[in-house]
Amino acid sequence: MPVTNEGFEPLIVAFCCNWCSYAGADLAGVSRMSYSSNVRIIRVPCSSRVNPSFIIRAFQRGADGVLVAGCHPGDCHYHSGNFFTRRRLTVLKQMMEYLGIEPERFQVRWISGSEGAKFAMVMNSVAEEIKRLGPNRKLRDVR
Amino acid sequence: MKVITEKINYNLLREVEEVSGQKVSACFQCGKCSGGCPVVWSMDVLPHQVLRYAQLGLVDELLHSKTLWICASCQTCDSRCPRNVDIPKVIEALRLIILRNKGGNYLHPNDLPARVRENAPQQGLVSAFRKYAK
Amino acid sequence: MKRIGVFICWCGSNIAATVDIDRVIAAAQKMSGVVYADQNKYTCSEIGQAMIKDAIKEYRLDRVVIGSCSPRMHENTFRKTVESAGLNPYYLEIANIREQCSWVHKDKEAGTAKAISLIRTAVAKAAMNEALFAAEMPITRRALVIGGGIAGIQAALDIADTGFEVDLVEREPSIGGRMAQLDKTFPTLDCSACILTPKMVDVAQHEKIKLITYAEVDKVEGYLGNFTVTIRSKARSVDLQKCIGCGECIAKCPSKVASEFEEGLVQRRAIYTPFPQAVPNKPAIDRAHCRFFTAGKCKVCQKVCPADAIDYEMADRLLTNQYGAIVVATGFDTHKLNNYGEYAYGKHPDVLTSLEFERLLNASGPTGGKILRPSDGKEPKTVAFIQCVGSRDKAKGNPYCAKICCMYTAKHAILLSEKVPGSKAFVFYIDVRTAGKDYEEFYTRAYEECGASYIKGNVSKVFPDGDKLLVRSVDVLSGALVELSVDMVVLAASVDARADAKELAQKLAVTVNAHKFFTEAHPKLRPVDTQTAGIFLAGMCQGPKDIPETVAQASAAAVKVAAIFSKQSLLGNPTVAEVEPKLCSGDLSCMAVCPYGAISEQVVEERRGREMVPRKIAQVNAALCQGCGACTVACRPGAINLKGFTNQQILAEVDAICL
Amino acid sequence: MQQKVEGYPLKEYTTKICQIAKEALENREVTAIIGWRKKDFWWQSPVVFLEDPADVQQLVWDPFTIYSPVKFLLDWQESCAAKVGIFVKGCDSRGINRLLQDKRLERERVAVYGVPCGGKADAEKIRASFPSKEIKSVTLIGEELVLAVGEREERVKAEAYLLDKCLSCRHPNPVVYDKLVWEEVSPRQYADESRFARVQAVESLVTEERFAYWQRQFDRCIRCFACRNTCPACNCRVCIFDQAEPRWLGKANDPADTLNYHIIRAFHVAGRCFECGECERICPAGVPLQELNRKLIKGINDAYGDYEAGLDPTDVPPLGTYRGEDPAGFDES
Repeated sequence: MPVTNEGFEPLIVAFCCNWCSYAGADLAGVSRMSYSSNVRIIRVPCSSRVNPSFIIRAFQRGADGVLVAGCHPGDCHYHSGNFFTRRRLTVLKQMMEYLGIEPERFQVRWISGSEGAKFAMVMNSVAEEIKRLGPNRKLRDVR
Repeated sequence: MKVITEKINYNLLREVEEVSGQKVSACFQCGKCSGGCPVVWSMDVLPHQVLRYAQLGLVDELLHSKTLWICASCQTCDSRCPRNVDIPKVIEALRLIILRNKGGNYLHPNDLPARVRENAPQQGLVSAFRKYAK
Repeated sequence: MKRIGVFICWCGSNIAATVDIDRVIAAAQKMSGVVYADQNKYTCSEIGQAMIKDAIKEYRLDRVVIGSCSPRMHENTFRKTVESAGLNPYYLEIANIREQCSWVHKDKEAGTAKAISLIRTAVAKAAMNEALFAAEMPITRRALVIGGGIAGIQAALDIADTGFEVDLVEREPSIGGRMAQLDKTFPTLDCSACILTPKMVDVAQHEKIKLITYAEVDKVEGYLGNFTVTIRSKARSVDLQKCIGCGECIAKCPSKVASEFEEGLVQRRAIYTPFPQAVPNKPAIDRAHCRFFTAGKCKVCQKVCPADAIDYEMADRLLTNQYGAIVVATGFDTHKLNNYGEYAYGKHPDVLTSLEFERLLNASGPTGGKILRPSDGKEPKTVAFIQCVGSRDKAKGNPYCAKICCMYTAKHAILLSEKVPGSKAFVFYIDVRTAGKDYEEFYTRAYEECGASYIKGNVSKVFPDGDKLLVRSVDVLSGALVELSVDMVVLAASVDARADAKELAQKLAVTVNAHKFFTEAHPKLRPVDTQTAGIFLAGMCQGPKDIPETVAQASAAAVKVAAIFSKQSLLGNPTVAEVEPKLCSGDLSCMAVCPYGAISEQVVEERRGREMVPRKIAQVNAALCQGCGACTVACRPGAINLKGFTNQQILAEVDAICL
Repeated sequence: MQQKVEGYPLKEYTTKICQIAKEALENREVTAIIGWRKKDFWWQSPVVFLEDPADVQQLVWDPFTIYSPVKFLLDWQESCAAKVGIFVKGCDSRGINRLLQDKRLERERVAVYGVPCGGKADAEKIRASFPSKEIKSVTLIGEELVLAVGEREERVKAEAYLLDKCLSCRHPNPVVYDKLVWEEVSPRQYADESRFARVQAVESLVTEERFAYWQRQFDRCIRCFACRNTCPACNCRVCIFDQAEPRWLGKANDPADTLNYHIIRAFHVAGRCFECGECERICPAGVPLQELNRKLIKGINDAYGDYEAGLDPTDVPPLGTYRGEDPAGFDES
């Protein structure tokens, strides 16, 4: 499928847990791996800190995509945080898709502190998918 | 070229070391000798390979090589060897072994006066052996 | 209104090359609350820090935003800077415009726009930063060392020698580990047992060390200074208090099973001590192989025991103890050679692993230290040593170098030449790596003095050939094909992380790498720490290393532990959860998700009309809370908030990003 | 299977309820009773709160005693320390468990009178068949609905006039009570089959159709919060939607804010909703909220094992726990 929406630059908010995914982002930087500049990272201590309200708010304020990234299951710095994340965000994601939001808009991924390359790859693929979808109109504030 | 148990000639290594007075087993094949050899272009077995064959006891490969007779004993290699192996002396020893194996040497080292034996350059000695070995 | 100062770091050209600093400054100056914005070539330098301090005083700044490298890099540096200028360190906010901006984007326009956005986000958050104060926590001055090999032994002794209590937990019935299995050690050819066993005895006799053998770690809770660890003391079936270690039971035991310590070369009894110098030198019953436990009849050991020490009823006991710090020294497994059919291991008795060969060399081993072929008991005259079996092999084994094989193989070649006169060692190698003090000399000794023939070229196949073994390879240096008939083949099997390393890592909440070796906090600067404060690493469990390195790391870990214990108290993490009583409904959803048991119920008095009424709500123990924030999402009314990452702050960040 | 009514007409049920309430008040077992009473119109039987034994005659049990009385317990508990008696249907009783599990109710401060319930009538369905203004009364006798319409008496099969939520009710009998008012009834046939039927219908649409469908629904929402107010699972002391700082939800009538409200409300009851359906029934705009709640229940059941909220106040709701091997609804690579 060709990339449509030529010229559209999406805004992607990425909530990254401090211990894995944020470190992975740093590693991508240290390794000079280039990825889409459309991504803005918010550092949270753990993916389990990400309240669904934050995600919805980002969409309301104009984010075209939201990514939550945490440690791989079993690797959580806080033992169990990402296990709760997995359940919560699975429920949220199912609900959003049920309400007619494209699955690509809101994504959850596990990226460890040593996966700099994966971080860059995920950012690029998310940016690419969002670009293909076009701007978020469904969840965005009218005002 | 193949190394098989029956073919390995442990005596060759011992003989070369004995004749040359050099520790052939010390060579770890860095290649510096071959890299700097001014006549390497005309050799069929490179200087470092000479040492390797000697280590492995590959007698035939070694004794039939042209290299032994091309080496000019300029000593570029041994002046640079990190393992302190005097390669010209090793090649020299190999030449000696070949000549000895041909047999019929009329000149025995013991025939030479002791003074000459100690001080004469090996090149000179080899020349003498060749000369009198015909 | 807050008075925010923004400082943009060039980081030399690291940031300045991709981000137009002047434009960022200009944009920052227009941001709400920003009263000052400036730049510096190296903000982390003394000059850079002084500039921040001066600006804080001159412009009466009360919040500081620094656009620089990752907060994981310099957050602490700058917090101290801000603190020394009289502000609370948590008034600082860092925008990561290096790792997450200038280094990953090439386009200056996009990089600058993103940097401005990141600064705006940090400014929005900083405006909501509150002063935070760390709680003081007591320290339990007792260390736990997991694993009783040389790493654990050294760490335990060093900690104990500083005067602190240590518990040393070992899975096997005796401490000693891998080093006890070795004959000699490179590069000095010291007898392994001669240098190890005195240390084992020291451990047993040290008044500050409590040895817990035949035990495993079951559960780990808590945090730096206050770990609660449950240790499963496995049923030994022998009462250590009563046993006098006479060995009568071992001699009479009718059940035999392959000895783990002897690498399966001989059999041991079901009641056994792993090796003669075991500490404690008292046996354990291997219930899986004991005739009484498997068939219900026997009890010979009980009958012959003069001390009435055999206890078939003994059950696993769970010991729960408090520790202030933990050293993990769980060692390694040797690589299983299932994938290497070409080497005929397991098919021909004279194809051995290096550790098996080590046992043949060992005077207390199955052959009394004589090198004899398992097949016919004859002395091998020619031995082929094959290097990198399972190492440096992406396809079938481990991609990494096992690090110790080159050196122990040189040792084996030397010992072979000493023990079997006229013998010949052929070492098939890919590279010989001898980085270490006196290592290269040791290696040259093997081929110069001991006649070992080093052949660069890995063996492609070993063919059993009568009572000989045909080894086929190539000498890549000469290009000659090699086909040798030898009497014995020794395989330098790679080293693996312990099979259950990941399970232990999860219990400890530390991480492992792709090969299940424990991950250090920083590969260069914190090679002994883990990411979890208070848990340290020693020895092979962190990655392949030799004995000197293992001992050095163990001592380093001990110093780290002692450094913690030498403090009066520990400062906690101030970014902890906090309950707003007015909002709390008291349903304690938060409590269910807290991994630290940091949340409990409390009763507060609330005014209702004219009377005070009690009400149950949640409360957070700041010393226990580690600040993950899982509770904040479980709490529907948002009554529990995480300091430093409050709902307000994160929503402000979201709003600022999307502006 | 048909529910048992064992002969006594509706009036006798009411009598039974009055009698229990009267005894409890007179014996001072409780200081107040929460039940239902008849209001001005035939379709109104709202919750009533009585303290005087003389008033118990107001209590009623008829096809319209739908309203959940559970949430009133919160107000009661906050304002007075005495014990209260409450009549609960099957659905309401799970609300009691909801409050117990959320530690919002002390069990010993409430006497629960369980009322097995064969389903309540849907006034809309009745109005569609009979002129509303002429209806004087509606009663249930056996499986028949008996309507006094004008001067006539109409008898119709009750099932056709019951609320949808009652037709898919899996627990018509109270799951927690101190006293069962009369014998238990059998659950309705097809209750299980119809449970997720509407969810599946929406699921079968493609993404854009689903969005359009829900936009149509949410467009009507006036954000009166009735769904939240009636829901026993929405029992926070201070709802996040009512907080000014941080402002979790915008006050303006923005479709995005409406969507925000519905997503977060549904998320907050995920794993906790016990399917009483009051949110949807009470909604003045007719937003099919149960389709959303049940979608989450279905998703949780599929991913994390069957779980029904409000049956056991001592268990842990699915979002308050985990298993290491849980599946995820996203790419875990």
